[in-house]
Amino acid sequence: MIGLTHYLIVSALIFSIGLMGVLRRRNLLMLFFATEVMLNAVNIAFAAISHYYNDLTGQMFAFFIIAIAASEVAVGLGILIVLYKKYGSLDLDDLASMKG
Amino acid sequence: MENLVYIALFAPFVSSMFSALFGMSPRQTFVGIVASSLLFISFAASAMLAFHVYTTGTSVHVTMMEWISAGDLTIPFGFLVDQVSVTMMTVVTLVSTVVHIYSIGYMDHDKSFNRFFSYLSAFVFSMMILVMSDNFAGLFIGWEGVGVCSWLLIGFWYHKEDVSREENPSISPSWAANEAFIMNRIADLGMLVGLFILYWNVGSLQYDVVFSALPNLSGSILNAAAVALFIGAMGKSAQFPLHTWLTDAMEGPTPVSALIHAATMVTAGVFLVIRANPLFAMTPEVSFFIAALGTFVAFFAASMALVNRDLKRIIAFSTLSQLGYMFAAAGLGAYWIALFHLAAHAFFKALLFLGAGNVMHAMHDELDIFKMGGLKKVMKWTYIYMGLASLALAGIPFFAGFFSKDAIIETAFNEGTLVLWAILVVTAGMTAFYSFRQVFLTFLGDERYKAFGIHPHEMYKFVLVAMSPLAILAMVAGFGMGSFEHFVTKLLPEYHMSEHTHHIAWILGLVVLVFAVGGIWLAYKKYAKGLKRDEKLENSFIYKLLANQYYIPQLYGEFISKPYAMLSEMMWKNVDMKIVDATVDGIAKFIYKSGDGSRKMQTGNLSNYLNWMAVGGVLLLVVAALSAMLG
Amino acid sequence: MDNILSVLVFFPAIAGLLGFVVHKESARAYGITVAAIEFLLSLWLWFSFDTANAGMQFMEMIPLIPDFGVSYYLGVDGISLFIIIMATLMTLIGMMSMSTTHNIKNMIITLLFLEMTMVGVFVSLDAIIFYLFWELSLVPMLYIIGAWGGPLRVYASVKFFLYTFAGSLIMLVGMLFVAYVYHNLTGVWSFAITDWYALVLPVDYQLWLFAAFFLGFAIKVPMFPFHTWLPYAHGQAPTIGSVILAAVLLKMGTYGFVRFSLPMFPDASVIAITPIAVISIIMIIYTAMVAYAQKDMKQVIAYSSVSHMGIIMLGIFAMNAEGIGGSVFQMLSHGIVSGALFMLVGVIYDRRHTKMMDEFGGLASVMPKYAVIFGIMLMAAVGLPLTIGFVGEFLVLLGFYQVSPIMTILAGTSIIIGAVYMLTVYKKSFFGPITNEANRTLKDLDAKETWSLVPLVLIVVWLGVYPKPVLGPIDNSVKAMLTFMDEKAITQEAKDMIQVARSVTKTGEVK
Amino acid sequence: MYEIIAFYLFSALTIGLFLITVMSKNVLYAMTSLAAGMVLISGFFFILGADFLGVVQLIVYVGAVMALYSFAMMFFDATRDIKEKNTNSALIFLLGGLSAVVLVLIFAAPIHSDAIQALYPMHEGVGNAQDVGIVLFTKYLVPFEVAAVMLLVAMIAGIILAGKKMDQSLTEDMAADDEIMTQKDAK
Amino acid sequence: MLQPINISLESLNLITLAPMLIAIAGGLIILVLNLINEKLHKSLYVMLTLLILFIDFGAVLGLNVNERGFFDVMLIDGISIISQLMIIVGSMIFIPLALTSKRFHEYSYPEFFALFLFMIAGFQFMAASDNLILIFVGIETASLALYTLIALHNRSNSYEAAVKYFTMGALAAAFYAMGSAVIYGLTGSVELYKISEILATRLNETGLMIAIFGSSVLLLVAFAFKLSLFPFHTWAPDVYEGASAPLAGYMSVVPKIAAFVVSVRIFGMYIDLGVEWVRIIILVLAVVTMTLANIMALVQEDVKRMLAYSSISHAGFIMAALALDTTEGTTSIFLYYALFMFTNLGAFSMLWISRHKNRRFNARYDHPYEKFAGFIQIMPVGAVIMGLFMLSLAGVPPFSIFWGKIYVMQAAVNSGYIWLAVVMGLNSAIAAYYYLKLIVYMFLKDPVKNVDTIYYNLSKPLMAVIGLATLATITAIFYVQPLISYLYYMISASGY
Repeated sequence: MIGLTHYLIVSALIFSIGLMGVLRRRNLLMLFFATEVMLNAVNIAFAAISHYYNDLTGQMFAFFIIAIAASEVAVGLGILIVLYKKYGSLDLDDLASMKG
Repeated sequence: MENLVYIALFAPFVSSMFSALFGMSPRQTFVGIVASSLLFISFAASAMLAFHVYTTGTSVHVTMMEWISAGDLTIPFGFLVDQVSVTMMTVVTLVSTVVHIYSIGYMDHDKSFNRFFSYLSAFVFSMMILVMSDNFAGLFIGWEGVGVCSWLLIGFWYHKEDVSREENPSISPSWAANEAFIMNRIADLGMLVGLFILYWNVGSLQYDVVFSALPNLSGSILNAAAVALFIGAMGKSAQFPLHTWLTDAMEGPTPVSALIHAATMVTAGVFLVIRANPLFAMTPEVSFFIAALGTFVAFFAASMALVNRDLKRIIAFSTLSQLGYMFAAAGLGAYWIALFHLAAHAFFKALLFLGAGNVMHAMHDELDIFKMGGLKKVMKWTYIYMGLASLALAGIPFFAGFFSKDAIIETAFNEGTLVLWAILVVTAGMTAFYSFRQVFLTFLGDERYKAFGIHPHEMYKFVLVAMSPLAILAMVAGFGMGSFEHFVTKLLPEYHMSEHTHHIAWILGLVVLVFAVGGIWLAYKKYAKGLKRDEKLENSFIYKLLANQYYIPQLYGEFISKPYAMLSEMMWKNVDMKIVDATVDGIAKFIYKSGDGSRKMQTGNLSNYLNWMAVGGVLLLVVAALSAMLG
Repeated sequence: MDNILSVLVFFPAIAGLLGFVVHKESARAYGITVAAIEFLLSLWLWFSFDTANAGMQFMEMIPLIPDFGVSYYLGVDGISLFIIIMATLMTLIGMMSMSTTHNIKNMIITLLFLEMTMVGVFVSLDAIIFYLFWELSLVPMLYIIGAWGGPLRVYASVKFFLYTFAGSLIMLVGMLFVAYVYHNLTGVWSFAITDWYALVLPVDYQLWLFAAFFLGFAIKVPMFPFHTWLPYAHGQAPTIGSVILAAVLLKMGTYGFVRFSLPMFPDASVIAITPIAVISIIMIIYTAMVAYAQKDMKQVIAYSSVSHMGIIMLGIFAMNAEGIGGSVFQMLSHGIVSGALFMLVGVIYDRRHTKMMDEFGGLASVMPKYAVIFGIMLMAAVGLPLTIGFVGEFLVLLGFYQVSPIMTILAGTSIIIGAVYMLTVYKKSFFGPITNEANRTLKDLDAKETWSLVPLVLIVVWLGVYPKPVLGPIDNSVKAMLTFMDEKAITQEAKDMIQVARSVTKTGEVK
Repeated sequence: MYEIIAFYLFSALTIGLFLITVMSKNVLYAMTSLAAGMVLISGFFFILGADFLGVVQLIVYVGAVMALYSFAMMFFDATRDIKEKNTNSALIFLLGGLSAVVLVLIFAAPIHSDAIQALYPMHEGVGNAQDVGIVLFTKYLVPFEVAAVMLLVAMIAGIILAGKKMDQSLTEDMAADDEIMTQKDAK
Repeated sequence: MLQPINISLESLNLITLAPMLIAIAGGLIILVLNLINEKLHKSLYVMLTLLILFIDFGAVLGLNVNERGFFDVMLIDGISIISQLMIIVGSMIFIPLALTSKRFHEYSYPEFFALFLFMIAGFQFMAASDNLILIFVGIETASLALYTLIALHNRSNSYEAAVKYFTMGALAAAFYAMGSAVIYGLTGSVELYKISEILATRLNETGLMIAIFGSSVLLLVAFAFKLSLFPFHTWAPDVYEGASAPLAGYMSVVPKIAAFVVSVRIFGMYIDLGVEWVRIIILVLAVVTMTLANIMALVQEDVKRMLAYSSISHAGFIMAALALDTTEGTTSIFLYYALFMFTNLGAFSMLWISRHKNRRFNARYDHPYEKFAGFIQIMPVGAVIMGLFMLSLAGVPPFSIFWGKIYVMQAAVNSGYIWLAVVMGLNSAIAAYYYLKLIVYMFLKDPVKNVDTIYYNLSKPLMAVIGLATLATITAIFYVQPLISYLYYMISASGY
């Protein structure tokens, strides 16, 4: 029988993968992918907990997370577009005019 | 009587203020005249007070107002005119009056004539406070006051340049003034401590309260107080090791030397010991130390005088030596003898100095007696005055010095301190020698000054007349010894020679006389015919040692002044700047530098920022996990 | 006029605000007039002051933040009265003697604000209001040093500000803790010092709090080793800045010790006697030596200030009326004397634009009046009897003798080494031949300078000869405070110390 | 039994696909694997009985979000390999590993408690969509509406940021200022 | 089958929603207006926004304390009311700053004002709920709007700022979600009052502590990011620099107030439950933040960046008060921000009026210190006001922030954290240096060049805003008492 812990561990692993992606990625678009991965990981956890408590709140949370992820993509891509128009690149390393 | 007290006290003050009004204007003879008259008024008032005290045997005690009052301490401005203080008052005002008049002549050509009188009168005022005060704090006011006036007067010719010690042992008037002030300050600290001890153990600084409470105090407290007060006295009276300032103080105008550094201020230390005789009487060890130190200084100073070539310095050394005598007497318990010698010494020493002043005036401020000689021809009266004074100083019978000094030497014998006695006797001989060496070199022999193109002339008449009271007193003061004893021993403890001493007094006197006459004879042999320099002697170690004052000024310079200056420099540049301040700045710099360092984490690169965030988050998670698992 | 203290505090500030309107040509006259009125007001305060009453007078209390216990609470007693008068006097005199011409209007306005803060510090009876004025006083001073100072002015002013600020923040924590303890015991928030006096704190609390307050005050005093801001501040400040800084701002620190540390923490104060005495002695001797090594005339006086503040600190911790009274008196004396000395240095600086002593020599010949006044102030600084300087120094040393003879003797060396550096300055600058041709044509004091210095000379002499009108009220208040401390002390040692320090062994009477 | 197989299969696949998403140098691969991973995650949701969530996941993520990304990818011309310089991959793996370990530890704790009563229980015999609907439109109506505002915000943001008006910046345009100044002067 | 649901309208307590609805409606009105007429001047939108905020303010004032609404999703307690009020007041100070005499890109969009109002609604939702879901949605609404507002300034720095803020915000959102998941796993609930009840019963279960700590850490990361605590603060200086000056000032106050409310609710809950560990961690973060930000502010060459670091440091200061978790501590948070708001916004406004379109002094910075050299000679009143702001920020009495500072320190002392008060004191001393540095430049140095253009951007509304901020800064001593008693009353009424 698959227990809650199994799902949660999968969620934890995917979350860490996402985190690694966030740390690793220099291309902003790819970096956004990684944040999506993290949010998806959380969704698994919520759905699983919801299932095992037989409670709908977790699904609600996951539902809102999906909505948030979608809006973030919209705004994020909007910002990327203006940025790309200006810099012609999505590489983070080009993006360090403010420091210190 | 109260009014007389105030007149005696404040006349010099008025004189000082009056002169100060004209302090910055050009020479005005009337300033000197007014000042002298005021001083004379002060003298007259003092004399009347003296007469009053003498006739009635009572003292006059006035309290003007309260000065400091804090906690349990109350210090009034109170003035006490009793046998001791009235003696001092009379002596001080008398000598001052003479010196003031003298100065009108002596300072004739000085552009700071008015200023000089202002200082001089201020000094007299301070001295009067010193002697008249009815408490130790008041005494201290005068004590410091005379110190400042002495500073002002030694440095009167402040515009002179610093020169090397070889050229002028006192370097410059301003240097000498500072030296005097600072040396006195060292002693003043001792004096202050003495006051503190008395206050905290008695609760007052009034003489009467303190003295009546003394029997209740423990021996250690008494000793401490006596030592502390005596340290104060040592400074003012230039006792070893605080003596160097006195000879350097000769940089001041000669009237100053006469008044301050011979007759009055330097005797303040003796006065203090006499004033506080109940205390010193109860501390025999300290008293003996005073006597021993006095004897030592008497000899020590006389030895330096033997070879000195500077007219004023010789007299200064003799002053030191005579102060030693006074301390010896006071230390041995013969307070009235000390006081008597103090008064007598004031007269003849002032006279001696004023005579020296005449010579200087004539010689255009030349002081080297090797460059003088044969002045008798042009300066007859000065010669007579100085001769008289020297005779008195040498203790030739029936001059003032004979009575007083002989009494001191007798006392030393009487107390059984034969070593002291012997030293004092030898010193008496040396005194006679150097006094007359100076007189002979100056006035007799070949006229060496001609080689330097100097045309000496006698002092103004009025000056010579003004000096006459001193001359007369130097001759006759000794005859008043009996009545003086009678007068002051109403207050001071009596001192009588034992039967045995009394019995052989004439032998003792004869011994002293032999030494004195021997000294004069030796001086006559060597110098009366003119100067014959003895190269071998002058190059001997002893001669050099004496001529350089045992190298003590150099010693102080090398081992106190210079190290202090170096240490100060080090404290500033190394400690204050490089340690204390650098620490503060270092902390600031460290913070600033760490700001510079930590701003490097702000690379501007988003990836780094995300790393920081992840590092922070993961670290916190790890800490959370560890702390949860460990407890 | 019961609210005279408020008037005293805010009159200069309001005048300062209105001063913005005054034309710059007339700013100076305006400033002097305002300062004179303020000074007269402070004199009025003195005349209406009941000298027999040792407690607080002219008290005013308006709750400002009752929930937090902060109120506008003013009062004056014998200890603060004369410091206030000195503050107003020195502001007036400083303005009169001021030679600054650049941006004069700003200077006047700044000075008036500074005056408000100075008076405010000494009349506040609420710790927060005290702190408020305390901190606020830094700002005008920062501006004065920074805007009119020498080449290193920015460094000096910032150092001054930050150093003092850092110390006082620690003190603030201490104040907050006292308020907290007070709240715990009574259930009421209060920052009123008079309320705090009633607190009896355990000894360990007292020690910590003493340390916190100590940091704030010690930096201001400034005590060794926190003194290094002072030479810079003085060295760079314009004359008026140095005058006010030395005369009044430094007194805030020592006043703080008297007002806060002693009555609030009697036991800790007794424990602190030895350490503080040691620091004070280091201050006295060490800074006197450093002063001796200086080449710059103003730096000598700056360091001498530190040395003199050492004497004041010593007196405060003598724990007897002689010592503390002497200390308070010495604050006044140091204020007037060092203020005057800084003004004097300013006089020569205005003429020669240098303060280095090598440049001078023989000034006494060309500037006799200047030399005389300098000489008088110098003698007052070295504590000559019958000048103001002696009374305080004498009482302090006398008072502390009962605590420790040895330390008193060490501290007493100040009269020697003080004379050493002061006389050296005088000799180097005033004596000797005129070596520098530039000095030959110097003008003596002009009317403005004379009129500002002569009153100080008169005060120096007057209070030296007859200190009673000032010393009396001070003594009253100090005695009351000591009695109070004695009652409040909880450890036997402290009680004994306070008793012993006060008791004269009247051997003459009973034994 | 089928649940176990599905779980392990989905787990392995999602982890693998997301690893590709994170590690691949090619945007297209990354995006494709991300899309695939998300589809598989909806599989988890179905296993867990959250059917509505699964559908939303498919529609929103795999549909809308992926479409957005695809358009963006085209705009950015990111089909070629991305060059990324990774300076300290050791740190990254360490952080990733540590976070995985700690999160696993956290989730391995006995989080689940039988004592906890569900506040919004699922009902037997009622479809998941219906259950969700009721809770969503009662309890979570406010967040739902706020989410609507959020989406509006996102929409406006997307529109104006990508709009033409952004091409000419008034902020950096001095001419715009001069124009205004002259207008003022004219008045 | 499910039963039909009957809910009475009264039980929903819709009034609790009114303030946010007003803001949202306002945003919509602006959008509609723009649709009707595209050529409306920005001043109209500014005033409209201001009016809407007024109504919003009134609506918040009309709320009763300690009410719940809409299935207990809405929570109107004391801190929610005062924080909403502060958010609205802060926004009201901010919005007139749009009326500069020069044109800046963002204000040419009517959408700017709509987004602004939506953002305020988002903050209000954050403040007025204890439901993690609504908080999350509120955070994101506000954040997404804020990212856009930053980017709308329309120059490369602002894009960079937006990207940095956005990316890190996304990561923080993931952490928040994960933290919520853990909490949900622990308690089966996402409502804080419920969570607290259930956690209290589960505290002693073995092996659970790691999850409790873990949840707190995950949430802490999210809020530490929002509140710019070390080491999650790295975005702040860059974003403040990239954003326009008023927005930077706004960001240093209003979003933080909202985030603080949530933090007080969440971390206060942990500490109340007796999880001392959370308190320690927060204290450590707070102390490191205030110190580090301070020392980094020391070395800045740009005033705006310096103010950014100073804001971080102030946030650390307040965070320490949060860790105390006493009524006084919580009161001090709001008191501090209420006072800080005026001064800090005033200071940023002063930067705003001196903003040039091109960088005249420095290739990199808009507001290097040199720009303010000799400010006193160019613009005496401005220099004095800026000086006052700096002194206030440094904590010199009697200016506003001093009262906040001593209240925070007093709260620390009262809770027995004397060391904390000392650290705060020392930090204030360090901080004084960089504030003084500006004062030194303004008052003690001579102007560098082009003196005439320094107050380039000044207009009457800006003057009004600055005047208001100045007044609030100077007269703090008189209104601190009512403020404290109001805040204290509200906070103690809501049980914090």
